[in-house]
Parts: sequence; structure tokens; C-alpha cells
Amino acid sequence: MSFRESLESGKFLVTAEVGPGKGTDVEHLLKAADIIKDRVDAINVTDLQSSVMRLGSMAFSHLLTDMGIDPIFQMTGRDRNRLALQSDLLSAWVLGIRNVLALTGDHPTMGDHPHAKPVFDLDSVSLLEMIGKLNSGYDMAGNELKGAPEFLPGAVVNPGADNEAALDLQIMKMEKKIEAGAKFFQTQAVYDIDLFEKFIRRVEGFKVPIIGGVILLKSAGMARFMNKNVAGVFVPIPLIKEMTDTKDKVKKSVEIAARIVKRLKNLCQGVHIMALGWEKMIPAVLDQAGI
Amino acid sequence: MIVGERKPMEELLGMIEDFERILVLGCKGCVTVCCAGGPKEVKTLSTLIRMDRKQKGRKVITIEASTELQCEPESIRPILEKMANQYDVVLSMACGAGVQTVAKLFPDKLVLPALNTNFTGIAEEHGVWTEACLACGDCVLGRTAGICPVTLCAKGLLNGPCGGASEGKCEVSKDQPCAWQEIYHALKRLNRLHYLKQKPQVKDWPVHPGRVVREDLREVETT
Amino acid sequence: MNTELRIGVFICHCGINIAGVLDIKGLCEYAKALPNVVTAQANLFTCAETGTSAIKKAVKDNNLNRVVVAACTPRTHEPLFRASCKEAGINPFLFEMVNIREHCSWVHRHNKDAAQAKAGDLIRMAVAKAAFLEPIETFKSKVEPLTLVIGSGIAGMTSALALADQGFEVILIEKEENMGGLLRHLHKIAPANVAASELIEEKIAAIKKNKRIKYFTSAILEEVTGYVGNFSVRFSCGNDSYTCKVGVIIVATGGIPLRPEGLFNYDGKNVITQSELEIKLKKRDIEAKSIVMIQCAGARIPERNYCSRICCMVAIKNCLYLKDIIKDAKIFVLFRDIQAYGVENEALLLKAREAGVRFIRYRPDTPPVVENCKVKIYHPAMGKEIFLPADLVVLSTPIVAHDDAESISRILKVPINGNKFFLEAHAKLSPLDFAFNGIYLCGNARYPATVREATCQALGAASRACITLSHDTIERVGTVASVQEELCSTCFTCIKVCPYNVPYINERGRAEIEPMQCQGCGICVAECPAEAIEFKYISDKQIMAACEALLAS
Amino acid sequence: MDNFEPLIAVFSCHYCSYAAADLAGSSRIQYPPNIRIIKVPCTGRVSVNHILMALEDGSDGVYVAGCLKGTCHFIRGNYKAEKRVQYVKDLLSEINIEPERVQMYFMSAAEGTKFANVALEMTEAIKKIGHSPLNKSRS
Repeated sequence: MSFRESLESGKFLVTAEVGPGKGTDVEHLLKAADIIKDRVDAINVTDLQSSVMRLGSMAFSHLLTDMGIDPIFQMTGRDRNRLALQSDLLSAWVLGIRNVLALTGDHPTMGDHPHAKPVFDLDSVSLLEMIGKLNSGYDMAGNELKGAPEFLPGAVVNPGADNEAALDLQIMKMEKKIEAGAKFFQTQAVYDIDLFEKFIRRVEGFKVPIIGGVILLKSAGMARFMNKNVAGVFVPIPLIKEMTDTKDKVKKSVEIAARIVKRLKNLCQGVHIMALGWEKMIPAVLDQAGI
Repeated sequence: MIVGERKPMEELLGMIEDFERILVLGCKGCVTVCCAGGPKEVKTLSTLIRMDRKQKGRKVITIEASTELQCEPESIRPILEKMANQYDVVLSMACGAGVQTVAKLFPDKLVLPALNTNFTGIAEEHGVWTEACLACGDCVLGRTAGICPVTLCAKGLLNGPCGGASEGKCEVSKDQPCAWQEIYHALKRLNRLHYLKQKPQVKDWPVHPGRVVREDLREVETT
Repeated sequence: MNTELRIGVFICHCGINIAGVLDIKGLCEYAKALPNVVTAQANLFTCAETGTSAIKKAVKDNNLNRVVVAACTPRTHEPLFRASCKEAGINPFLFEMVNIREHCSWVHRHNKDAAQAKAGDLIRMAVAKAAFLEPIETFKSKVEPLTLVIGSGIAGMTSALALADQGFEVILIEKEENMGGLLRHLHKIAPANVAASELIEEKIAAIKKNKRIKYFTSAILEEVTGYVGNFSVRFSCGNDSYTCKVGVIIVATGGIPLRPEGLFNYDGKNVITQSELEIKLKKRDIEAKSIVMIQCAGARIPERNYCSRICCMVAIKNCLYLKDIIKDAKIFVLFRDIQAYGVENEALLLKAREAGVRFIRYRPDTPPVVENCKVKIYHPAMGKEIFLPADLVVLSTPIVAHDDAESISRILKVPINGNKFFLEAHAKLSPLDFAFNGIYLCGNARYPATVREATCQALGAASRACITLSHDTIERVGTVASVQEELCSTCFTCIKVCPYNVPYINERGRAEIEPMQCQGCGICVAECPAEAIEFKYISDKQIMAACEALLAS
Repeated sequence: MDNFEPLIAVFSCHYCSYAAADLAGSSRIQYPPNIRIIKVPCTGRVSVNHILMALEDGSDGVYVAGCLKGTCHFIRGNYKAEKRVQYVKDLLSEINIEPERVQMYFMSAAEGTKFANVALEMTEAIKKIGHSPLNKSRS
């Protein structure tokens, strides 16, 4: 079943994420994808995550299609202007890529080429609009396409915004993304379920499937790092303590993730598991969560 | 106002290395106001150049002058023409526009920039200037409570924040507030939060170099 | 003006003070050879009648237009020589003085050669500078013999009456409906043991009776422009608006005791402030047998980091009055430090202790806790918490600035400090003046003060004001900065750097400096990026000439 | 080089250091004869260009002597002067001239001894640094 079919079927969705590395070696990533291919509905491929120069999302997404996996091609507005973005989307379509996740992208200063010229010709919202336009058979300038794609566009939302203004703005922007054609949302990692529930209550009227993000906690240090450095992610102190107290970090990590997945099942339409290299643990998480 | 700052002396001294008669040309416009290239700074720079040459035992003649507005040809012409034989090079302390006006008007003289032109900005306090306007040619301030997302958002986003801010600060710098959160607060204060809900915007970037024409003001052909 | 420079140099022996070290004849010869010098002569004492006559004669004989005197310090003798110049018919500022005594002969006695060389250098620098001296005129401005006093508390009324007694007219404005300020609500004043009402009624009556004082109640200050001797004032009184011209202004706007909302369970009934206690004392409306007073309530904490100074003495005074009314009252005073300065206040403290008032120190990290009818306090000597019975808790709250202090400071262009008290020009050298000439301050507006202190300050401020008022005109030497409008770029630099807020943008859109207000520091002159501000007294050209002449060519 | 006698320009505030110099004189405190005072109404009058001019004209050192902090007759002239002196030091570093040739001092009118000590300190310091590179004729 393709990701679009799964989405339309109304089943509880499971997506995962792989991030290509720096260089041409893709073996271990393909292996990781192979381990989880039967347990997920789609796999996201990140677009130069954290503004670090890496192998591209389109190429790896294409490799996944060859393996029979339906990829979600992540695309940011950071590095390409509207010409390149549209062209890449057409290229992706002919390579068999069907799903696109539109993002604004981190600023180049966050990555390993901090003095690169930031592009941001389009942001997540205008990127979604543009995808809609391509789907309708026209480019942004209104020229007719000879052969149009039929992408399934998705977007992201950060439910953990750290103040009222940021959250209000996130929700307003989410509405704009829906207006611009987003058919599903994947969220930033959720740890504080109560907070997430409040967020869900505010947006459930939008009637667009939300796939809750889950990041496997690898250690207490990682949790503290995210609390300090990753916008909108907050790992509650008791969870950090659980990680500090445990002897078997992997087991604990899986247990915590499964717990979160279980609770998300009743709140939203799917989970997006970001394993950050621990992809082989994903089946265990899903098993424990009863999926 | 256009804000600039003097280039490092090492770079400046390198540029004028070959010349003995230097016209240090200030501007009494923006760069005087931002204390970078007015008559006082002309004096300072000239003195530093003479001091440098003196300690190297090399000759130099500095001529100090300032134009009213160096981006206005009529402001430069009389000063430079009068002294045409007295200098070999113009070291302009104006903004980039002033330097280019001199270059255009006196194509036979080399003109060198003494300043780096930084931005169009605001005098935050005496001695502090901050960037405010990118001169993008399509002002959105009316919808953003007078806070420019094109300039003050690191990504220049027009449809709301990127989500990378934490504790109200931009992901690029902890010293920089998230422009969109500022816009949000300002609109809320003005009871205009609905401005945020408008149609998605795509910025149509201007073609450089820009040109503004007012036909009604142009010279009339009378023949 | 003469185009040809004709400089005369006069070198003083100062008996042996200078001549004992320096070769004066040699210096004269040296000076004669300097550019533009027409004559150089030695005097035994230039400051003596013979010396000044010599200057005047030489000016006439040689048609001099610049005078340089090399002698002692200009700090003492410059006025004398300037006067000589004036008498000789040249502008007193076409005079330059160089100190070869304090700065040379006296400090290099053992190194005569070097001293001689230095004296030559100093004279050369002075002559070079003299070439660029410019005549400076004196401004005169009429003094309006009127004073505006803002505030009619004890300080304001005292100033107003003092000025009226000196024969000056006063306009007294009070924002409240009634005159009298804080004292209207108080019981008795210590250590004098006078009823506050008596004191204040007497003053109010005197004000009302005095023909030289016009008073306005419910009056709000709205605008003040101008400068010393010549302020224009606008204030409103109900629906009426008044304008007047005054020569000086006294700020006596007072302060107000902090209402300790949210502190120590303050409720205005069982937990009250000292001022509320005084109202009860006045009415003899007190039944409490056990009373606890808490000092520094809301003071000396991060948001109000100052000691209000008078509250300890207020508490001591009220303890004694309470004891008078309720003989068997048990009174505890919980304090951090006791501020009871001066012999009389110290005596009152002792008297209170003798009368059985117990003083217990508390530390800011273990403050007293007010509970129902008792106060919990950590007793540092006993090393444990104790409970004090309290039918009544009295909080000694600090005097704080009025809400309108900030707006008054803006209207008058005078500064306030972080706690919104008005800030004097110099705590020691001019405690009752503002940096801005012609505005003075006294009383609680400046800092919490006792009635005595406020009265003294009020008399002091009135006396400062009299210095200005007693002249018909004020003269101001033009040693001030002035903007050359045609050079001004309207960059606002002078406006931002002036310590006295003098420069402004005039109707032509350029900076302007009112010479009567300019204090002549030269900060703006040195900072102006357009070099548009002139300072004739010590001009850039003069400094440049002196620097150039520093090295013998 | 051994008998190098530097020439040092002093921008001296009328209200404090000039008076301190007078006091040093009336107290007959002896100090090196290397300084030359230029009197200003306030050290706030001294601009960046004045200090540079003194150096360009060949002074081996320059110092600005203002009132003690918090006691400026004009509220903050001495603070402005301090900042400008620091700015001049930075400028000098840019053209490879020892920034130590320029200093800021604070003193009261009552500090005759301090005035003499500063004159000595500065003279010794400049002797160590050596001739101004802008005044080779004198070396």
C-alpha cells in the first residue's frame, strides 16, 4: 500500500526517518531501511538536516523506491530558489517519488557552511502552494507543464512552542499550510503528552491528519542537549531521570518510546519515529506499543 | 540613514600605497550622522595617514574636504574641479553610492572607498546603529506593525516564523529577538492580530540595479 | 578687527620665585623672536600696579592686539590681567596666560637648564595660541524676580516664606486640594514634641496672609521652557491654565510613605503603617496592648534598595507616644539596623529602651512573619524562632517618590535617580542645586528627610535662589559652544551628549545652543562629527597651534 | 638613547589636574621637566583629533588628566575623555604606534603629589618606549 493509500484508509500511520550522511556511502542506511520496511507506511529522507552538507534527499528517496519503500521527500527552501525547487520536484516525480514534505529549513549558520548564502526564496507555505500549482499542471509563473506530477504534499508543525506567541504563530501558520494544500502534518518530537494533548485540542478542527513525532532518547545527555538547543523540544525531568537511573539504556529508550507511541495512538493519526541511527530498534518500539 | 564604518587602517593604507597626493573626501549626509565619514572623521583619517607615512619616512599630502551629499553630482563637481590638479587619488569617506558618484563624474581619477557601507539603519543610541531596511522595493511594514520581517527575520520569511526560535530568540543568534514573535506582540497590542491571517505571500525580488523614474520631474525638451 | 597680529609678551620675575630659577632676560629675548611678537618685557611683579600699568602702556605704545603674560597660575591671576586688557581697550579674551612658576620654576628648581627650555616652550605655545584668540563678549539677560515653588509641604512652604521675607515674589503651586503635604496627617514631631498640625497650620496661615506669595492648589505643572532668570512656566488649575515668567524654580514636591500592599499581611486594620498609626494617635484611638513594629518594611530590598532614614526615628517617637497613652503597652521593634543619628535622636532611643520598648534585630533572610495576632521572628541571640503577641502590627515603610516625579523631571529637564528621587548636581559641592542653572531642590523630593532637615534644605534652596534673584541681570561670559548652522548636519549628536540637555533643533532644522544655558564644557564640540560647533574660548585652532608649537621647529 | 628626554603633551582640566599642578608647584614637589600642559575647561573638550594632532606634531606621549570619576564639574566630561583616549589607543595600534604613548589619568585638585607622580610615571614610561617614530629628527 502506498503512503497516500494508507493515509486515505484512515489507519494509524507509522513513518520513520533516515538522514543521508556526508559522502557517497549509503550501505548502512539502506540496511536500516530494509529492517523497518515492513513496519512503516513511509520513510522520510531529510534535506541536508541541520544545514550540514550531505548526500541529497532526492537521490536517496529514489533508492528507497527501488527497494519498494514509499519515501517522503523532504524539501527545504534554504538552498534553492524557485527555479531549482520546481525543477527538482519534476525530477523527483520522474524518479518515482510521490510524497513531499515542505519545510522552511534551518539557517545555514546552524550547519557546517555557516557563510553560505541563505536562499529562502520560498518558505514552507509558498513551497506548498507551488507544489499545488505543479500538481495542477502549471509552474509558478503560470506556464503550462507538459506532464504534471501528482504529489502528496505534507508539512510540519512544532506543537511544543515555548511561549504563547510562538504557539499562536505556529497554529496560524499551520492553517496557512492547510490552505496552501498540506495533506498531512508531521510534528517535532513529543515528550510532554499533556502539552501535546492541549495542542491537539486546538487544532483538531482542522481535520488534517497529524503524525506525532517520536525521537528515541539515547541518553540523558542527549535529552539535556535537546532541551537546551532544539526549539520546541522539551524532555520532562522525570524522563531524563529514568535515563540516568537505568543500566540498560537501549532497553529503557525503547520502553519510553513505546510508552509515548501508545499514548499518541489515542491522540493523533500516526507516529513519526526518528531513530537517529537506532533504526533497528523501531520494530521493538512498535511491538511494545502494540502496533 | 545609511550606516557605514571605516575600513581597517591596514586595508586603507594598502589601497593608497602608490599615491602621494590624496584627497580625503567626506560627506555631510548619512555618514556624518553615523559618525563614520563626516568632516571630523576626515580629519582623523588624514592625520592617521600622515602619521603612518611620517613614521615610514614617506611623503604624503592629504587634502581634507567634505561634500554636502556625495551621492549628488552637483555637490561634488565644484569641490573636485577646483582641486583637480592637487590630488592623484580620491579616498572617499562616503557610502558606496557616494564613491560611485565620484567615479562616474571623474572617470580619469581613481576613487577608493574608505568605508564599508553596512546597511540602512537606525541610531539605536549614540554610538550604536542597527540594520532596519533592506530596501527590497515592496514594503510590507503596513501588515507587520512596523517591524520588518524581510530585514529582521534572518530568513526573511513573509508567512510567519520558521519555528526555530527558542525563548523568543532567533535560531541564528541569542541576541536577536524572533522578528515574527515581535510582530505578533505588536499586532496584538494594536488589536490587529488578524493581519497575520492573510493570504500566503511570495516575495518578487527586484531586478538590480534598481531605477526609479518620475517623469513629471525630468528635464523637459524645449526645442 | 585688526588683521595684523601684534602680540606683547610680559614675563614676570615674581621676585625670586621665577627669576631665581629662570633667566628672564633670556626668555624675553627668546619671546621677541617669536612670530607676531612686537614687544617682550620683564616685570618684577607683573601683578603689581607697576606691572599692570606696564601692560596698559605697552598696549598703547605698540598698538598691541594680543597680550601674553608668563607668570604664575591663571587660576588666581587671570581675572586681574584680563581686566588690565579691558582697561587698555582690548577684549579681555585676547589675553593668554602661561604658568612658568607653579608649572616650571617651582617644580624644576634643581634642573635649571631644562626649566629654562620648558619655560621657552610654554611661552612659544602661548604665543602660538594667542594668534588664534578671538574676542568673547558677555551676554546679559534680565532676571525675573519671581520664584516658582513646586509643592507646599513643609519644605515648599518654608522656601516660599523665606523668599517672601527677603522681598521676592513667589508662586507656590500644590497639586493637592490642600496645602501642607505629609505633615497634615502626622501626629507630633520629634524631638521637638510639637503637634504637626500646629506647625503646618501656622505655615499655611502665614502663606495665605503673605502678599508676596500667590498660591494655587489642585495645580498641575505642565510646561517649563527657558533658562535661569527667564523661565516660562505653564500650569493648570482645574480648567484654568496659567502662564508666568519666573527667574528661578524650587522643586519641593516631596515624597509619600509606601503603601505596603502584600507585605507582612498589611490590611490597614490590624496591620497598619506608621502614618496610619499617627492618625490613630492623633485621635487617641488605640486599644492595643501588644504592639509590634517592623522596620524596613519594603525598604532596603532589591526593588527599593535605599534606607529611608527617617523611619527608625518615626518608630522610636511613636513608641514613646504609645507608652504615654497606654502605660502597660508591650512594644517590640523588629529592626535590621537602627538609624537614629544625632544627640537628640540617640537620646530618644535610649528613652524608649528605658520605657521598656524591646528592640530585636532581624536579618533580611529571616524576616518577621505576621500571623493572626502574633509575629514570628527568629531571635538571633536566642538562636531560635519566637512568637510575639501582637494586637497591632505597625509597619515602618519607606518614603517613596511620587508617581509624577518622572513627568516633573521631564518637564524641568532635571534628572531623577533609580528610585525616582530628584538628583542634585553634586552630593557634596552643590546638594541643593540641579546641574541645570536656576533650579533648586529640597525636602523629600530629593531624599527622605526629617522635618528639620527639610526645613534646613528649604532655607538653603531659598538662599541659593536669592543669589540669582538679587541681581537685575545675570551676566554670562560667552565661553560657550555655538553651532555654525551652515555646517550642521542635524545628526543629533550634541543633543545626545550634552550633560545639560541644552542643544535643540531649531525651526530651521539645525542644532542650536542657547548661550545662557550652555555650561561651556566643550563635550559637544569635541564630539560633533560635522565639526559644526564653535568654541571660541578654546578653539580647535588654538589647540592645534599649541600642539604644533610644542616642539621647537 | 641614554639621554633621551621625551616631550609629553598634557591636556589638563581647569578644575582638577591643572589645579593639582599648581598645588604641586606651591608644595615645591619636583618632577621631571618633560611635560607641557595645554589647559582645557574640561577633559570632555579634548577630541580624538586633538590627541592625534599632538602626536603627529611630534610629542613622544600625550595624556589627558581629568577629574576623579564622579567629580567632573560637567558631570561626565572625564568619562567621555576616557573613552576617546581608548579609541585613540586603538587607532594607534592600527598604524603600529605604541598605544601606551597615550594615557588617561584621573586626579583631584588636591592631589599635587599625584600630579607629580603621574608626570614622573609617564616620563619614565615614554623613556622606555623611546622616541616617537614621528619625530626622528630629534633622536
